[in-house]
Amino acid sequence: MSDIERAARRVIDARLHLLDRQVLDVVGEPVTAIDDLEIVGADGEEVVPGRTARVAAVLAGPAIVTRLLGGHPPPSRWERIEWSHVERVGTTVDLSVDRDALDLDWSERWVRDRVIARIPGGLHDPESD
Amino acid sequence: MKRLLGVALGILTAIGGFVDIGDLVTNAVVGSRFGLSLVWVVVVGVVGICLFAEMSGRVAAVSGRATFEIIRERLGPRMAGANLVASFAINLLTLTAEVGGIALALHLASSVEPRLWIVVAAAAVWLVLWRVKFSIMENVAGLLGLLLVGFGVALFLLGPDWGDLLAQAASIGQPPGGQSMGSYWFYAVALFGAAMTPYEVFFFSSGAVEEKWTAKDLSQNRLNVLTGFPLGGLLSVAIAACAAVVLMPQSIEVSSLSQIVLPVAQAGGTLLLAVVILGIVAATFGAALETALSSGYTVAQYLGWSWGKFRRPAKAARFHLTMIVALLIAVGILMTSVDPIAVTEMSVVFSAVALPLTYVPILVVANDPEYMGEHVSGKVANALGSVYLVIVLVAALAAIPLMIATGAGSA
Amino acid sequence: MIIGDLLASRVLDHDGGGLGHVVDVRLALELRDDDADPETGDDVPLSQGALRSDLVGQAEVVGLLVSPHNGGSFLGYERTGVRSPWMIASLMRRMHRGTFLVAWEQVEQIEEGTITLAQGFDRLDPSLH
Amino acid sequence: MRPSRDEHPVALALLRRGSLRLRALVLMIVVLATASCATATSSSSAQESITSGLEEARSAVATAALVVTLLEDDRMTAPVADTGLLDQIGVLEDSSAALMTLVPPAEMATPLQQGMTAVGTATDAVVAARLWVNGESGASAAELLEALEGAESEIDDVLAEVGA
Repeated sequence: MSDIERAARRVIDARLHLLDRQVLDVVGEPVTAIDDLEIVGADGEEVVPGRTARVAAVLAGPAIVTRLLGGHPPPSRWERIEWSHVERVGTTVDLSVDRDALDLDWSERWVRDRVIARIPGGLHDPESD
Repeated sequence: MKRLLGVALGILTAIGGFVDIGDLVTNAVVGSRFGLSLVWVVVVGVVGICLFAEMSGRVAAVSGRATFEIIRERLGPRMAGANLVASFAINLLTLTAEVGGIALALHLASSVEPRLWIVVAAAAVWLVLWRVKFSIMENVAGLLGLLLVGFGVALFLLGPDWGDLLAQAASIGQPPGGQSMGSYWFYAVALFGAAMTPYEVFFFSSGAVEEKWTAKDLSQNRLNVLTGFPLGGLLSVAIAACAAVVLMPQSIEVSSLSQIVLPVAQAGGTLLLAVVILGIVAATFGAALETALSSGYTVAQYLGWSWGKFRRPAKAARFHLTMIVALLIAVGILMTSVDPIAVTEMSVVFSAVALPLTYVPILVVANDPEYMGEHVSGKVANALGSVYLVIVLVAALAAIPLMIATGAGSA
Repeated sequence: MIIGDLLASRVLDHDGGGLGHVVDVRLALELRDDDADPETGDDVPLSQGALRSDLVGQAEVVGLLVSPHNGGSFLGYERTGVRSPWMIASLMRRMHRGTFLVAWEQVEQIEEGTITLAQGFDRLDPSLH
Repeated sequence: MRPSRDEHPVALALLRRGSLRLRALVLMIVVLATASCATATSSSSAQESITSGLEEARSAVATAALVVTLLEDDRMTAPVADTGLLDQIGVLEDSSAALMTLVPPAEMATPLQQGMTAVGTATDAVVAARLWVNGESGASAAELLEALEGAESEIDDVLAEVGA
């Protein structure tokens, strides 16, 4: 039996409480919505039915295809946030890292660097005046 | 004193922000064809939008989650995705109609080619989105939109037979001679859609997050909604009444913005006309801002991107890019010289069709103590909410069949 | 494996009899000590207030929720005590009557789209409270 | 304008393969499409089309008369009046196009001809009004209003004949 059972724990349902929720980074900036969760066996190997399994990562991006249309994009294309980065679970899921440290935010950075930051005023703080 | 000013400002903004090109056109068309016999729909629509906006504002303020995040959480990615596609398309139609409306109003004031104004209007909208502080944007557009009160003034100056107007308003379900029952109900749905456009809710709830509402704001905004929207509804009725008094007796059917202002000119001359045209420019400009923002809000919230005008554009890059793309598409559509009035009529009908997909999740989450704590909906809100659930569903189901059967109200 | 693979899978008993579909995956969150007090007061944004948000560690799979009817969305009604607005709440309850929880230990086999339970599995109460 | 079953290979293919409900749906769509394409050939719908085209034209003339009156009374500015009349010229174009593309049954041919003439008169009157608004015409407001009124009653006559 697992350690969690003996420690304080909170029971939730994945779809009800995690999937499709907003992920915020350490300073509260939005990162993504949770598209799916990866689960692995006790030592990180493939899940064996009936044996201990745990959530390994929050998935975003192409992994949504499974829930939208069925089918399975190859794991190499999943955009992952390790579960160890997850700090809090509430109506949002809060991370302990900055979003710039995550691989999966590349499209935001790309649009920012290639488009938005190049338009005059793109760095202007609208609340400052 | 400062508090009082804040409340007044909020209410005034809500009045001015309620009327957009959809309300203007639909009310004038309805007034010229059906007199005031559809006023009851405006009443139903205003109560509905009050209820709906109050719920979504409360959910956003208490949970910090804006409407489209909630829609995805509750409906799942598939149904929420379908809602996103529909809402985005309708939003785009409405944005197109609003930008076209600004151009038409400026054309009215200047006779300069509307195509030129389309580009100017879209550029101005973008500049405000890019640069101006949220609260300033909201207040200026709302206050100038208040000039539409000119329609109310015009109605009094026209000195209509009030008894006759009241009798018209009381003839629910009885279109005046020569108008078919099918068209009557088609326009009933259109008016309902114009009052309860989903973008108002996306904008309202996201605005609550943008402005980081506190418990204090919550009660103040309830007050704003509950007084501002009904007063905005009165503006809508005034527009319809002006058309009913001046245009209906001459069997003028409204098909353009220039006809909507004729009663105002007749009643108040060039001065009042100028005031109202300025009001139309402001109201459509404000609504163009709201719809452009809503297109960004919906996509960003569904996908979990960072969004919001309170962030620097570079901190919400994809959100800003979405709005730019939406504006460019709107300009593109208008450049095909499609009639903005026709686009408007389409957008209000489809608003009614898509409404349930946005309404149901909000109704549900407003009752969830995990999100709302002590602020869950009360008994009255739920009873009314359930009544409106039925109305919203009926309107959504009836819209398309009515549109086909009546040739979009032309029969 | 991802949660999306499990959701909507058909569930069979040991002898191949159909039981329904997976509608959710139950997780146990390890709770860590939480010192942070939620901020309260009139001038603090409400969203930073008293909403439940837990400091979490690992998330372990404890079971599957199986509905005899369909794999559709619950709108969050089924496993909580919320009963309003009445119209939607009762509809959702009716749609998912008969839902049960099966412990992860009693899951025998997972194939694409089909999950088989162990002989003599227990139907557990699905509610979260 | 007269789609027949063999002009809808896709629909037919669907009919052969689809479920009962789908078949009913496809059939309904085909029937609706056929019905809407066939409108102009029946007498009552030709009457409807003529009537609605003429009513639009009458609304345009009435609007133009109101615009001229308001401008004459200094209750309106020239740019607003110009835009207003331009919009109505557009309406008249549409209604004339609607009438011109009709294929009426024999007994409707004469009223349709008269209708098109009436819309032509109306267009002339509104165009004249717009010239006046832009200071390009020596006519007086009274003359313009008279012309518009004449156009309106011409339309009314045709409407009466069509039996609206």
